[in-house]
Amino acid sequence: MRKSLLNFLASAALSFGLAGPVVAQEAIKIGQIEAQTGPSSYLGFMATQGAKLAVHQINQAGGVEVGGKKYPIDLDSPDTQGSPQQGLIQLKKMLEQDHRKYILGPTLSNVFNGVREYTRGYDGKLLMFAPATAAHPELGKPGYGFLLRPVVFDTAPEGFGTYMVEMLRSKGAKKVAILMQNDAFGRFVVDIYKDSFAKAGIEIQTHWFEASTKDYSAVLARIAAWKPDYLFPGYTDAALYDIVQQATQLGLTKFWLVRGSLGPAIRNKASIDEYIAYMPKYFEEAEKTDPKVAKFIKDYKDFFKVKDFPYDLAPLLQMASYDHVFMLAEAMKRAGSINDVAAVKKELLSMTYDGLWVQKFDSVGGGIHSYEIAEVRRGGAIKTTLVKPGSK
Amino acid sequence: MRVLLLVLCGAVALVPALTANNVVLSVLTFTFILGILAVSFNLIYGITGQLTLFHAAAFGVGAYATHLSMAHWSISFWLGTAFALGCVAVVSLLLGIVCFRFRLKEFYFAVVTLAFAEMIRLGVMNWHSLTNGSLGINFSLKPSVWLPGAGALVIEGPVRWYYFSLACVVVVVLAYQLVVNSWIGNAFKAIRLNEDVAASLGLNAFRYKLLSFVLGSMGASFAGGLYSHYMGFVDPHLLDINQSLAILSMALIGGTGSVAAPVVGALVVTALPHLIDLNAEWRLLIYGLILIFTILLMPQGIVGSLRRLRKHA
Amino acid sequence: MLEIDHVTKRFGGLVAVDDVAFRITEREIVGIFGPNGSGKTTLMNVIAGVFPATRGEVRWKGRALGGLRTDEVAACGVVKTFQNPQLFRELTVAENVRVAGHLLLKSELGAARVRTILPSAFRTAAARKIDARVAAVLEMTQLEAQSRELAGSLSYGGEKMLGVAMALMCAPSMLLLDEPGSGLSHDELDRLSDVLRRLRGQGMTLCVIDHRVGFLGALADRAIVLYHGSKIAEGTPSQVLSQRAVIEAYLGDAHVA
Amino acid sequence: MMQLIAGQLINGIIVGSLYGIIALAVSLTSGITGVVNFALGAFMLVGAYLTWHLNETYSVAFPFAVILVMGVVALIGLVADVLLFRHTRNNLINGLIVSIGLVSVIVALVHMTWTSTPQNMQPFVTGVFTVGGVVVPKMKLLMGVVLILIVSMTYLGLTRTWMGRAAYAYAQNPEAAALMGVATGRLQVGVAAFGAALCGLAGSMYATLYSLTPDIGALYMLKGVEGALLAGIGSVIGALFGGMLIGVAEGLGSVFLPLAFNDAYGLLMLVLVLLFRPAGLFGGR
Repeated sequence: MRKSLLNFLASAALSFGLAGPVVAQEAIKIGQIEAQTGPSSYLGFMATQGAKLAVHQINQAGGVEVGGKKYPIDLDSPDTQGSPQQGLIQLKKMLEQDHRKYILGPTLSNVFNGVREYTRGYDGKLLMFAPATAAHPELGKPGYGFLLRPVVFDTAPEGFGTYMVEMLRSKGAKKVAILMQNDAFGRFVVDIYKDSFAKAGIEIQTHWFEASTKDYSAVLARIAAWKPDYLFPGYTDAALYDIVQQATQLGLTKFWLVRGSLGPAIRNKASIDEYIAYMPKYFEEAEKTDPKVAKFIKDYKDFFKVKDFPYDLAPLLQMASYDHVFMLAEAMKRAGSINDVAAVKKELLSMTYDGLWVQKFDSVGGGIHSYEIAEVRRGGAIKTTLVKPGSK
Repeated sequence: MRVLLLVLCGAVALVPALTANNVVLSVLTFTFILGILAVSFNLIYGITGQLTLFHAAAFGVGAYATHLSMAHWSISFWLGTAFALGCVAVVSLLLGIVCFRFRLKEFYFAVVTLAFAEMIRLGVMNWHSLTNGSLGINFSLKPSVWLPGAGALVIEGPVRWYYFSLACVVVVVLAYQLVVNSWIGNAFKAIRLNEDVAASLGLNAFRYKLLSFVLGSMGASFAGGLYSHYMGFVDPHLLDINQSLAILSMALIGGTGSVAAPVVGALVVTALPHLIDLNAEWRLLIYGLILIFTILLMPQGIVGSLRRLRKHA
Repeated sequence: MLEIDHVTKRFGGLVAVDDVAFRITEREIVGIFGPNGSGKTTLMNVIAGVFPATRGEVRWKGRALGGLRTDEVAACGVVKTFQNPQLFRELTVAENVRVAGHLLLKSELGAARVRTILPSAFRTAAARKIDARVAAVLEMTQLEAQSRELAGSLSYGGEKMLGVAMALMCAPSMLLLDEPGSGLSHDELDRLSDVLRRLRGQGMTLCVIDHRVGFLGALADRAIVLYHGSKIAEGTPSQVLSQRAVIEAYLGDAHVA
Repeated sequence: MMQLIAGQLINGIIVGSLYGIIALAVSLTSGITGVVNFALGAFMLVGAYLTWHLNETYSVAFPFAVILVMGVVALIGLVADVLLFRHTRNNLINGLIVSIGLVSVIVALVHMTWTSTPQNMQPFVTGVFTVGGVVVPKMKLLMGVVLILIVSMTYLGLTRTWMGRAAYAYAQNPEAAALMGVATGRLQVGVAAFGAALCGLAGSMYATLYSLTPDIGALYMLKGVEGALLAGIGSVIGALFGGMLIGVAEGLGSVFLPLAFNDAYGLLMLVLVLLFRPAGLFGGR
């Protein structure tokens, strides 16, 4: 026992010492803490893919030119498996051992909550692009200067939420039934939206479900009996496929949601009446019209050697981590430094990046970006409305 | 042997001096805290032979009770811990009485404890006003200890946490060791090995199973308090079924034969994900293979097998 | 001292013990005989509280044992061994006996035994007591030689002897032995009867069952014969063996005794 | 309200039959190999993904896909048993851990092959029956019928054929069966494969109703275990019934109580049953 323990300690220390890809001196070190396996890991999974592709492309082009010198990007993206403990240890490794200053993620609120206590110690020495909803309330708070939240679609007042609710009201909705997954994200969404609904004078009824739920017919039957104008289901695609299919069987045919792909609507296009979804980008359409998007899709297929592009999930803004890498590189160019976190942050907050999405940040680091609202009708006809940053 | 032991103690005590690497320190700190969890589980499973899947719940309830009592009544970590121990003791006592009165054994006992654990988890998930549900609670309260000379010392920063958790696991292991070496431990072993004989020798199996279950669960509660304060965060994931399975694999990988062995298992389970630097799927695959081969090739766990080697050598 | 008051035990339709009554007084060795399936073991299990009697009751020093669990009965001082020995096979012989010291410690120290958990003079004293007792029991059962071996590795006879040793460790005032002699070799039998004799010498009350009178004939003060669950004879072994019913019950097997 | 209850009664029974078929697999395998094999859930997962894959990519008609899948999964189950579970016979805990290890291996492979992107199969039969305000999707009804058929066939098989009787006898009382000279070794492997096949079927059925993610296995495994214990290990029809009871408990539970506690309703009933009938509702032993 003793021997093994010693060996283990030794090997552990060793591997921790040498872990991480060995890269040329003076690389731009970016870390990414996302869940790539486990429940609701598909968000983090897409995020890591976006980042990997961006880094690949930049390094292909010889790296980022800052102050006349070209730096390759070194990206480390381990799998938190959605566990705060693992996220915390991985982040410590990134910050203290590999001296990474730029962190993408986490998307999962529980992981963010697990690491926030630790990261606060790194205020000013770190930039963290955390899409986690739990990060939102902290934006601009003292001690959270390191925090940027590139994705704000779920936060009604600042984001487009008000717009969405307003639109719902204009459609004459009086009663909305919320069927939301009982986890951190779901809780935030409901807390945020119930106020906006109240303001808009819309009556709501909320039901929670465990992530593991597959059969919703009981609760859907109860909801149907209440006769709501719209069903507001959330939020993972897995849940949405089941909810939409089972809801339409019970005569609930109008849906309105703030996260989720169009897949469920298309799958059930014969039985839905209306399916309004927030869409960072409707790729199927954009592929035809926007060469940038077409190129992205092609590159994605080539790089990951897949036949078909995940149209369902790509729209979830997670894919924007692709943009964030380029945006970060751009900011470094402007700041003329890869290590001066403060300067880089200043540039980030002042610039507008026109990538797959038009992106910028508000004064406290909350993201502002273009998005589309897609309305799917029975039969599958899709109408999308592009909303540019600031335009309200 | 003695020499090796001393070397080990020295090494463990000196780690912070040898490496300032916070990653190693936090992996070991987690190891010690989870070690307490695994050791306490092993008292119930490995020593007394009752496969409880309630342990994650005890862990989580301990974490919540410690923090909530500290936050609401602004009491010290140690008072909070005492309160949590009380809560978990009561809960596990009731559950134990039900299970053992109705003579639930082996898999049935496992499933019933699992069922109660799941119900408690759902309770925590949905009692928003108290636990803040799935959002969990963030806090920056830290335990503090009184040291002769140094006075009251707040536990913060990698090194202090390292030594603090180390001290805790040592104390817990020693405490359990005392119990296991006493007549009580004999009773536990007797129940595991052959309950009928134990009864025929005038040993009240019900009472001792209950005692073991409560003592073990209290250990889990303590671990929960430590864990949550090290993270500065509690959330319902602590009570997850997978947590119980992780504890079980810690105990088995380390070895269920002795009191302290599960700590080794805790080290393996905690460090492994950070040692194998592979992409997610591969790591999941390898974790599975390791579990399988530990069981098939060394059923007594790492420690047990090494003991064996030494005997035969 | 121990009264079997018209005990009947039914398993569904089968009547295993049928209205059996007798009493055992202090310091005597009673042998209960009967061919296989005559209800001896069942009767013993009823006494030991493994399962309750269907009718009648068992009284120990005037106190009814009905409804008590095995461990409670044992705590009263009535300890039984198993027909085919049940041991802690993974422990050594000595450990087996030490574990059996549980009751002794309880009766000797009561609540104070909690103090033996923490290392202290008190603890060492108590430990010494137990060790002494273990040594004595091993000596008496002639197991000292194997005390360090695993219980699982003992010969059948050795296992049976260990069973007796463990029962003795409980410092019972009455010992119920279930076929201690069956399957033993000749010298093992001698060893056993020697042990039993010494126990009697120490004034222990013994109730021994065996399917034939065998070596007990010389030992027992009184013999009781069961046949198909009911008592067909009682008296000194020699008297009993001469009774016609008994001889028939054994179908001529009796002359073996 | 009456409609709601009636609807959930029916729905619960059908959803429960899905639990029931897994419960049957659990019951048989654990009855005969003495190990509760959590990998059965993973086999179901594989079954579900395979069905979807065959149907979506190679457009294999659903009924054929089901048969194909059952075959493949049975093979997997057989291999797993020969390689792993043969070494953990009648060692509950070791078997449990090995199966948990196997689960993460299989889940990892599923991740590699199909990624974590949620998938949803084109329903085989669409539309619903509406009887007196009670709505039942046709596909669900079909599934219920198929599963009940399979279980009854299993029952007949187990009570009529020689191999079956041996297996049945063994599940009821291993010692006796062993004495009767049942070829234990071959029997155990056979049953392991059969149990896997049942889970493959369950997977196929699941795929037509619900969305696919790599983490469904564990969930349904748990329901299966609940069902099996509720019925009592070794009872065939009982297992189905046990699964249905769980399904109904959940269905009715979330009619009157919050859906958030859905999983608790089945567990609660299981606990109550186990306390007062430790051998389960139909358990002989």
